[in-house]
Amino acid sequence: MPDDFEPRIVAFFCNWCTYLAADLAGTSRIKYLPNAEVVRVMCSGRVDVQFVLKAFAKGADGVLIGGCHPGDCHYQEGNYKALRRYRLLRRLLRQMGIEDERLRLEWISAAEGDRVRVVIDEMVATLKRLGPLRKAEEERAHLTEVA
Amino acid sequence: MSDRNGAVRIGVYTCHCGANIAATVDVKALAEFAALLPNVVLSRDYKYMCSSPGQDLIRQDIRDHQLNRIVVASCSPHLHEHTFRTALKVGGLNPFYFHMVNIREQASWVHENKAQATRKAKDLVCAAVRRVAFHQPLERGRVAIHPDVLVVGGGIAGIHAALTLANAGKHVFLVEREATIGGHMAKFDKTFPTLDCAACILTPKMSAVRSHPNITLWTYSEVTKVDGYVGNYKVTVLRHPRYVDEDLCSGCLECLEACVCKQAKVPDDFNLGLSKRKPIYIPFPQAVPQVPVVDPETCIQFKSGKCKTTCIAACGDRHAINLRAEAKVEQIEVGTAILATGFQTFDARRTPYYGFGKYPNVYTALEVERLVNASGPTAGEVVLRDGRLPRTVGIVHCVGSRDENTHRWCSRVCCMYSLKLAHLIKERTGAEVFNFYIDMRTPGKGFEEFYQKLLNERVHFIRGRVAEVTDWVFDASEEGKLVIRVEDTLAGFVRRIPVDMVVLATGLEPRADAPEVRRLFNISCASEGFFLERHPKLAPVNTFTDGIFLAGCCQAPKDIPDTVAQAGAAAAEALALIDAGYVETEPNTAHVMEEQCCGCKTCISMCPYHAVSFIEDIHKSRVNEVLCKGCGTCVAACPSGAIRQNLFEDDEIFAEIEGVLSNA
Amino acid sequence: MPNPYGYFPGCSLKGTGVAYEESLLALFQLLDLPLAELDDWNCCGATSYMCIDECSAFSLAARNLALAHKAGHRELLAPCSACYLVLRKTQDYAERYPGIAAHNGHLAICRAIRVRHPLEVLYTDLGPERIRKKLVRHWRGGRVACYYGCQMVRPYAEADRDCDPVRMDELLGAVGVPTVDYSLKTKCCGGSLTGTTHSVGLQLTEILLNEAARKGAQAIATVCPLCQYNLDAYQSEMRRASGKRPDMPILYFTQILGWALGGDLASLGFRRAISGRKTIEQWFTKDRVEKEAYVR
Amino acid sequence: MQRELKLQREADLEWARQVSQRPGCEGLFSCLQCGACSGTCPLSIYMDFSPRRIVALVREGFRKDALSSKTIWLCASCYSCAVHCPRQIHIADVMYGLKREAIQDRLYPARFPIPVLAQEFYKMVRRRGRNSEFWLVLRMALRSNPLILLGMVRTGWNLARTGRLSLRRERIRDIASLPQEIAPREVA
Repeated sequence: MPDDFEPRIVAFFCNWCTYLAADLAGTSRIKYLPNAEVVRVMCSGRVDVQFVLKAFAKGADGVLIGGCHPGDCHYQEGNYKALRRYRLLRRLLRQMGIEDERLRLEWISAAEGDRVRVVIDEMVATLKRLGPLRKAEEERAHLTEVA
Repeated sequence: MSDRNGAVRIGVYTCHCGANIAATVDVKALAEFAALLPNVVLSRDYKYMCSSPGQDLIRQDIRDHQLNRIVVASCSPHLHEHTFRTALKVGGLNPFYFHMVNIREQASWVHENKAQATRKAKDLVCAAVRRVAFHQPLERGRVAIHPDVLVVGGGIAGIHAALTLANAGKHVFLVEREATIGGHMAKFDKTFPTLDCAACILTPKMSAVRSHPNITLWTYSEVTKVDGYVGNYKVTVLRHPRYVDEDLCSGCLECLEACVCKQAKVPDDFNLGLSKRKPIYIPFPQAVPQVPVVDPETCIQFKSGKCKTTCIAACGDRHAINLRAEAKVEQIEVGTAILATGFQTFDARRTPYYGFGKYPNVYTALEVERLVNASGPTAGEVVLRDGRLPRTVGIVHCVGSRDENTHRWCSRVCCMYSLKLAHLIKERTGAEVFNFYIDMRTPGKGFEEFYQKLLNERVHFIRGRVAEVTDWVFDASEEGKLVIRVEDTLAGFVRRIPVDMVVLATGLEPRADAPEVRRLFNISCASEGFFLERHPKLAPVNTFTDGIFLAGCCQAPKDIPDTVAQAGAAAAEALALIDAGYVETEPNTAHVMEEQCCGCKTCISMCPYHAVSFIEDIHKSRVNEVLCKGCGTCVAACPSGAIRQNLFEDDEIFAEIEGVLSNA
Repeated sequence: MPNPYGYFPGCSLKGTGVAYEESLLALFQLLDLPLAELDDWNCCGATSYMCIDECSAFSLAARNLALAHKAGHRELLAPCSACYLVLRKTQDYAERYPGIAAHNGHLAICRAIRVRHPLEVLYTDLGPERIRKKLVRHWRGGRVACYYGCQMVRPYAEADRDCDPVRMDELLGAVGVPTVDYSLKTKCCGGSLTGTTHSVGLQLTEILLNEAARKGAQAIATVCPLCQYNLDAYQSEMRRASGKRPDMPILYFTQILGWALGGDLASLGFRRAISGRKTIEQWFTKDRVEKEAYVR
Repeated sequence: MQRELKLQREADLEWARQVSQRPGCEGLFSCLQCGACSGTCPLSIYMDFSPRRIVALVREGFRKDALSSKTIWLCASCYSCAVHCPRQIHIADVMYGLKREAIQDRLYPARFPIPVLAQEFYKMVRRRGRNSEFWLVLRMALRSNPLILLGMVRTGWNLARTGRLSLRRERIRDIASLPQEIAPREVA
């Protein structure tokens, strides 16, 4: 694949842990790759299956979901719901021929600024290895209608 | 969308944040890019959007250009979303016609390549512009604030916060885990730098707590459950039995005399095991409440059931002692809570090369605080465990501080308390005292002067991190001593200094139970484990959970003056909420589109707050928006897409996704 | 028969440290822990090599690990503390600095091998209790100071706690050997300095000997050929320098254990000692086997 | 009177940066100058610069002073410093790096046996795959200061009579598989 391939990642970060971790990364001036762009949701439990499919349909090479650590959810158990949904999603995506690594769920607490760097940089590396989600148009179209 | 609320006219504002953003993101290019996006009628860049001129700009443009949507690309919404929403409101626009783009924490500060950072910023702005077009006008709800306050922790922080609130006429529940309030400060003899007696300034406050009509004091108790939300917390407190009734006991302490155990045999926790107590005891003479505790672990009656229970006899017709007492569970309702759960000191066993636990004459600073304390195990005499008077003493700074192998942070108080102990030890024993420090840190009113005072008292200050404390001798001059090996980094050679007593200035660390407390109150911890404040500078006593405030060392190590100041601040924050009478809630709640609801009940199980209920007669779900906290889990779960969440509508988020992928 | 540990003697155990090899082999035989010496092993790369060319020092170590891998060993025994450290450091660096691994094919595979020190093997794979059960000879000697030296317990090691190791004390304790509390147990013996800057090396070892004696030890037990050599070889010289100095046997912990478990005296290399030969005579050569000893 | 005055032009900050990139030396610039390394080092008391001062010299870029010091050669790499350093700097590795450079630039003290030993050891192991203690010491002595042999006679005899002095010149079979001679260099 071309070396200049820059993966695009849509990151759904929960407002209370992972989004704050990203803020902390900022205030600590931690440098990471610019390939991930954050959509803020109140809780990882809000991340709808459609959001993920939409992201892939619209050209994302990877989707990252960030929530609070198990037991730490600001809404008690939203992150568990997210986990359940994530497992189901993976199976679904596999059937669509989308590799597991393209969807990632991470628990990142408000204190773990550097974890944001690690996760995003890792994911970019993985996606560079996998290459662009070069789904034929009809595949994307298929995704779109599912979404 | 436009048919719903007139033509969409968006104003986009790009903030330079001085150089914070402008240095890494090409703000001009960004503003020009934004100007060309659909529905954008105006795009500006400005040095400081959060400044009042910046906010005026928005208000003015709303009027001049009939803007009905605002996007500000600046810092994190956690910092200024509220600021800008207010600006919209003042400008006559519904505050929720607003979206904020975080191009500082998520672009300029975390990327180095200007082109890439700018590209990313463009995507984010594009996303916001698409999103904001779908925004609906929303109204904030209001919830009343219950005027009572919960204060957790009865150290100086909790005590001060409780008294401040109580004096302001609010009712306070003060919950303390130990049998007495007072916390660590009660263990100290003198306080730096003024050397005024800790007891003299603390004990009056302690008894004031006890006698204050507005304070319910529950010692030997812990919070086990917290439900509800700001203004309306339901708290469960477990009160362990102390086997002596606080209301009936007069504090005569005759039961202690009467106890069949004539000798005190149990290591006394309050004195860190430096003295012994009986199975029935009072932590220390000035304890509040002045009520003994029975320790079931060591009380004969509990172990064998065959005790003469002379204590009960001694108590006579007061009948205060009840060895069959059981734990009580209290349910209270409060509007706000202040966490003042404090700290614990570093366990010196984790630095074995200093010999704590191996050599009896190696002490922790807290142990020495008890030794120098007039009401301590030695009545203020600084003597070694074998009764000898130390002739040379070495104080080792930074034990468990500033060390990647233990704790990275500076514990802030060790330098000063080491100076204090050095002074007191020299005063009491006339010993030669050596301080071994990496850097002397004396920032505080009168601190530096105190340091000077000690220099003039000819206390030794040796700059170097002690490598080891051992008992091996180099020659006869070191026989029977502990030897401190250190590089005197200023004199420039390695020294061996034989001493009789080693004092380890152990640092402050988060309490072992901090994680449980954190979960209980639904707040976060910073990386080192202390409770996380909402903002290090602008909201140092607030947490990310409304109505929960922090005071004292549970937030970070600090000395007594700072702790008291912070406790006052926390009390003031609580008062502000209480006196406002209500708090405005975010309108990001969920609601069911009844016509689309198929009544599958999926959502019911999703909600941890039982906010979603099933209306049998219409066979549809309904969300109680007062109970709903707005996580959106039910929305994501609804198979028929019948539930929607304000501010996080599907179409809003879809638009945002398309935006970030628009490949600007 | 359990499958054998790979055995990497290192240069010293073939020379000045031969008693270590003898006693180690004897001891492991007594415990039915088979050892298989690596075929055509090479120098571990040790300290001195590291000074010239770090990269090929790592390659040297890696070659040995590769040999062990080829021979099908999962674990490699390195009795010499220096070898033990270098082998483990090599693995550690290969892990943390891909740059290093990139320079050398061996390094990629060598992480699979677990490099172990005999002390740690005896302590974790058998443990004091099981060794106590195999006890044959009652200890009739004096008190012993356990000297761990530096490199066995330092950053890359898993052999014991880095500041206050205890495993040798516990193993010797298990066979009834009284040990003394020895604060210098991990102070460096000076390594090769006795050969290069002699006076410095001598002073270091002298301190170690004096403190052991002051704590009432009549012998020192070691885990490393270089430590043993430094402490053993120069006592007479020290005696000459400053009249009085203990003539103290410096033993390998494997010799003591081997003796206690009934090993054949000739096979334990006692005659290789330079200092304290009289004491060794008294302690070890009287061969009164007491089978019933301690067996419970 | 010797003037002691350091001019900033003598400082090679780029070199300091390079050193801090070597494996184990990452923390170099985070050093607190607390002296834990020197305090715990059994040899610091013989060194011309304590390990702490070596770190100070390195990060301020005083290359020549650091490389020509006796300190780096006295380091017996016991790693006590690495264990005690509150910044987890592997000072022993810093020393190794400096030793290598000192040898490249011939900057070590003349006829100082330790670097000589290192070089002889290196040669021997490269050629034969193993080191033979007797021959190593012999070569080291001849190349640095033959007189020290006299002091060793007695020890030698002691070793010989206890069968611990082998005159065999060890050699492995598969010499080819050894790392070939490489110009001393770092691994980035």
